[in-house]
Amino acid sequence: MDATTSSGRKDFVLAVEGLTVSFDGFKAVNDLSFYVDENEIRVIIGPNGAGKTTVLDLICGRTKATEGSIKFRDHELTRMKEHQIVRRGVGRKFQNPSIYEDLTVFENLEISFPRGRSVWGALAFQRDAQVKERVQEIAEMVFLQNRLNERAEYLSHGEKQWLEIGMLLIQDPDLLMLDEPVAGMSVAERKKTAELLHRIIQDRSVIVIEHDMKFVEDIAHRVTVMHQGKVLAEGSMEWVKNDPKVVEVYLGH
Amino acid sequence: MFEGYTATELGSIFALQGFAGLILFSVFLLMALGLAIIFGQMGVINMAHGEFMILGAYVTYLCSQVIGNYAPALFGVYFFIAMILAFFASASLGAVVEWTLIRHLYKRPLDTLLATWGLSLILQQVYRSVFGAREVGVNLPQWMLGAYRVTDLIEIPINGLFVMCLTVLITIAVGILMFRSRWGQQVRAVMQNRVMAGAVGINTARVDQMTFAIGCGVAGVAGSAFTMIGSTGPTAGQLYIVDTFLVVVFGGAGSLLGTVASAFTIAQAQSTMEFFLSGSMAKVLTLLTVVGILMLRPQGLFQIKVRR
Amino acid sequence: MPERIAFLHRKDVIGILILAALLLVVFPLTLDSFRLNLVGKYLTYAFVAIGLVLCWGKAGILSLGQGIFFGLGGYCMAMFLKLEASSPENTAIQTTPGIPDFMDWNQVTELPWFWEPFHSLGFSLIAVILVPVIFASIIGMAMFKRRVGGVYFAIITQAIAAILTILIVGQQGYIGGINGITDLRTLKGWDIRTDDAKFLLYFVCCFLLLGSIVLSFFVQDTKLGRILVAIRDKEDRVRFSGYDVSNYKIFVFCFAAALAAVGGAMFTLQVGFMSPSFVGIVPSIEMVIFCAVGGRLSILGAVYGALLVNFAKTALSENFPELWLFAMGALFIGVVMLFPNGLAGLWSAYVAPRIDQVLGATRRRNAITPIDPAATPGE
Amino acid sequence: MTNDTKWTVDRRKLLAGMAAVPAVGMAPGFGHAQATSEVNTTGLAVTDDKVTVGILHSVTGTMAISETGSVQAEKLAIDQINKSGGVLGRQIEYIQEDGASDWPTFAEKSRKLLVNDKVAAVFGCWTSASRKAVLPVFEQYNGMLYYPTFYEGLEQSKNVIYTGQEATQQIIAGIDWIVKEKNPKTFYLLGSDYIWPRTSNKIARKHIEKLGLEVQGEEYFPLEHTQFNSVINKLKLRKPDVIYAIIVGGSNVAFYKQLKAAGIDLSKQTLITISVTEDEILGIGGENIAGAYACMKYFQSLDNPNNEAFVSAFKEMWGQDIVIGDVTQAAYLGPWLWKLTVEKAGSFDIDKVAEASPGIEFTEAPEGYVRIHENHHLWSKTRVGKARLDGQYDVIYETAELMEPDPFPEGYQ
Repeated sequence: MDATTSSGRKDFVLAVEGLTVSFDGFKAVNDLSFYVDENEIRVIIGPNGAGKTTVLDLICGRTKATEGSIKFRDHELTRMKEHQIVRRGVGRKFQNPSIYEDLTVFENLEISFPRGRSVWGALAFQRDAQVKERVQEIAEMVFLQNRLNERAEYLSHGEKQWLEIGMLLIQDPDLLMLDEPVAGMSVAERKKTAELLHRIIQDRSVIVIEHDMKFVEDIAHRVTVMHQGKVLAEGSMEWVKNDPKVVEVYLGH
Repeated sequence: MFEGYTATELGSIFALQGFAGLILFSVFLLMALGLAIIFGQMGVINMAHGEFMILGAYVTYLCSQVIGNYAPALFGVYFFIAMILAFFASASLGAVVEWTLIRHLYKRPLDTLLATWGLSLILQQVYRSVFGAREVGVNLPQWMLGAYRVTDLIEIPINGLFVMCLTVLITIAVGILMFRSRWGQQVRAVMQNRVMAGAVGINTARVDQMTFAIGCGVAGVAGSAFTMIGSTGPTAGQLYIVDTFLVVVFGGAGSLLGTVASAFTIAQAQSTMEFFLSGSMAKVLTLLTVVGILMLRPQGLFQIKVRR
Repeated sequence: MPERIAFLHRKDVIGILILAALLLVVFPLTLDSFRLNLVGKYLTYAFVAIGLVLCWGKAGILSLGQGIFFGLGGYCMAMFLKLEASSPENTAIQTTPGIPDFMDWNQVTELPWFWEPFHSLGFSLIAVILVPVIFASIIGMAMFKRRVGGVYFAIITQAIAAILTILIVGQQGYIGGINGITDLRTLKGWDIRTDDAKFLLYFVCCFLLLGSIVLSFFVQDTKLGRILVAIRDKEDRVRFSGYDVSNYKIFVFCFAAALAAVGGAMFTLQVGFMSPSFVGIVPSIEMVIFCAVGGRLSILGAVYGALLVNFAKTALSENFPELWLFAMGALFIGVVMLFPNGLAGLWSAYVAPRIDQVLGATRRRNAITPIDPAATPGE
Repeated sequence: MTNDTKWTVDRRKLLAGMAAVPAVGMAPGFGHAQATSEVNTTGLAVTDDKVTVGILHSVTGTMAISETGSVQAEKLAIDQINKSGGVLGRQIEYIQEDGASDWPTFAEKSRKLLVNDKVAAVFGCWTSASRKAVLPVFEQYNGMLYYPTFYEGLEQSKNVIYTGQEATQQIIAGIDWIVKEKNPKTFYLLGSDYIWPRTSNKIARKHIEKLGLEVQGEEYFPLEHTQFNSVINKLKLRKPDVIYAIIVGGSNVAFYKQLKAAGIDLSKQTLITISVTEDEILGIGGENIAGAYACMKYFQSLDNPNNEAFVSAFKEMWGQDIVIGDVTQAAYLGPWLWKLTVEKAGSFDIDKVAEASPGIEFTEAPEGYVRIHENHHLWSKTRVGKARLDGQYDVIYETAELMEPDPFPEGYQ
């Protein structure tokens, strides 16, 4: 650890500093820094192509950073592999529901249960009472308790989103990252999802990417506005809404 | 191994060896171009690629027979006619195959591998039933035989020159077709986003069919050209399949420039190693190197780094 | 019968019992020793096909190089048998007695070092499994850690098969070259060429196969089996659930390699030789088609696939040699285009519902949820 | 063919019960034939008027190219023998199996022929690998194989008659001739990478070195290799007096085409091969190989009455355009040698045939007189041909004496 990185404050859950990634010269994320506190709900907004999803990709290790550091509870994530990052306590939901369509809802949740993650562990894994209880508990939370034995491909779009959220919850991550969790949902589903999110964002830090401003206003502690790979503004919803730069970016498009 | 030779001799040998590498490069590139279109652009693993080449070779054989017997005056230039016919024969077969098989399998690339392997078996047996199990000899016009004498030592094979020129021409043609023409634009549009391309009014089914057919047609021309340097028999196509796929994959699928670069690298490596080692070991070492590099750099030589 | 016996479902148990009855009772009673030996040979391909079900069907990794492992397993077995057949008494006419004949022809005068351990049967049997598994894990490490997958993996395994063939063919002084290792005679003094021996070896092969099937069912039923399916579905999701995906791929690739190797060793024992023609591209792809015909998702289907394709191959090439390639080609295309789930898919779509209809309503209720582990948690 | 086979099998079963009946009741035409029970004591597929043999070659796969000619020759010989009255008064029926260019298939089919069909002899195999695969089967079930290809030697079996030449017969005479004729100092050896070219080149190298001459290089290429430009450059650099090439299959075509294209003129550069028969020239093209020397025991252009009759019969049966190479002729010898042996032994029994084989002479062989040696190979003459533009060879030399087959040559290993 060199001097510059040790300057990060220890009480942040996540400290992103000087993060840059370039694809063949195009800097999708450019010298980005932000910090997420314990139990904070952070929403990232910004126009299309601002680099929001790329930031999540970088944090969870899906994309490798060209420069900069990402520290999670003082552990450098940029050099870790995806599964190691997950095991540290970072969970990620993708924009499109990413679930195992050929498996049942029960199996989907069971695979996400954080035990027996090594090859031999998976061979020796037993579906014991603890697993079944926990799956049942999570399934109730994501409104799928009656559909445990169905193949996941038969779920509706909204149900798939819930299932994926459930798969994250069963991992009990310290930092939860959600990429547009209510996109493509019906009004009723959206309402239920908002409820669900309110419940699950208790006692953990969350980063959400969302376009639905009403939803954002509803949940955000702080909002980061991104534009062209950089932070444009950061602060409370009220604050950023009145920032002339933000208005310019959103209305100018 | 160079002791006892004069500087001119050595110079000539290096020139010749460089030229041998270039010929091998042309051969590899010509084999791979059709596949670069089909596999690189469409993602179809065409295991029958070699059989499409051999179809071109058989068309050339038929041409040489027919023209040799009925229009001997034209024999000097029959090869050009043959290549054009080979293109259309392979392209038509390609179009039929696309329509009957491939178009149902665009979402299952690994299954195209199995289906086209089946196709290659059927084609082999068709060739065997029609042309016999033996190899056929393709007669070449006199001007294509022999070598062009530069110095006492340096003699450049005319058929090698021919293959090189042909390769350059076809590569440029394919390049223009893919990157400058409206059609190429459509192909790339369809490959990147089929639904969207359809929505903006591109006839995706037709583009697919044309792309596959042209890829096969180029294979046919390659097969026709290879009658000059290789054998023409029912199973000769299988010889090319491993090399061809490695060239395309090594170059980075989807990149025409990559295919060119990879054909060049592999050809030079193989040709140099063949000169210093025995043929078998050179081949093994070349393949091992390519596989080794692919393991380290799975995306191949040229691949645009993209957001996933 | 209870719904589940350990990790096996009732219908799997019935399936295995039917197969066992077919292999252990019906075939030996109805076929002459020549045909039975042929079936034994086909069954060695079934090992490969089962491995491919897990590797390709479940985990989505198509290997076009299973011949490599079949061959390596077979070669390990053949090296032991060859050493036994090359006793100084048997090879007295050679310039150097006591070494395999092909070495003598190639002026090798001393047994190469890597042959020495194959004097021991124990070592050879371990090597049959271990050599291919180590080889597979090296390939797997190199490729899966670098996230080479799908088409690229298929093409690279194919290239490796090609390289290995050229190498074996080129090293005739050490491993017999293109002729392979031939004229294998005895196993610990027991003549494997007699009809009695072949009869016994057939049963050994059957039991090993049935054992492999049960083992594969076990793997399929563990969480590992479900993770493999999950990897095929959404590899990224598995990674973001905290799994090191590459390790799972390496495991299943090695498992398939080990099964293929057992097949290869049994092939050597039953056929009496091993040659590089099993290592190459063509046999490797044929092995994939055995699996595809049976149904790439069905372990039992793969066995029937291997049997059926080979029966057809023998029958057609005996009667209509010219038609054989047409039939084989049509089979490839037909399976892919018309019934991608192979025989097993046809069975569960058409035959099984009929049977249930006949057997009545009670059975039908069970049949609606055929694979449903959560419904019957393993009490 | 299928129907024939089926019919034969059924008929055989039918007749099996009658085998014990003395030959009195037999058709008058076969009255002189010996009783089946006498000529067939081991239960082979021999009836009072039929004897079944097997033909085992690849009709599919890569080797079909080469093996087609052998199948045709064997069928011609069987046809001729049948027309001339058969073997011990019995007509020959054949069961043809496809080895599919796959060695285990060869083993499987040979077992079928011997165990299920109980054939009295098998004519077949082409590559060494296929022969090695079937050899244990023939020894185990005591069958008789007539193997037509020139090959590397190092083998001898009671159950095989090798009708082609083994390596020393082919090589030594050829090198002696070229040394006398062209007085070369240096040789360059090339070959496809497998046992026959390697063993043959080893013998050639030993012989060349024995004569006090130099071998400049020895190189092998994978089977089906198609790119020879680098080695051709090496040849240009080294300028060997003689190129000794044992390249096989499709590689041949590529090699000679590229050699010609590189400006190596075979009318000036001496090249001698033991692997290119008239069959291969069909694919190579006469203009690409004209001037090269080939060293083997038979060429289609051989000028003798036996050969004239053979060539015209062959063409009549299989088409006027067909060419006949060394192996095809050797395959033709198989059924005739077997017939002669059976008639000398007075029995179809394998043991008796094997025992009676040494000394069997076939005077009407297209290649001239041949005789079976103690070691089951043939005494035969070796000839050198010079390739012509039209794809035939001019025979320019033949050994005065028959060459003795020596499958385990002392001092050449």
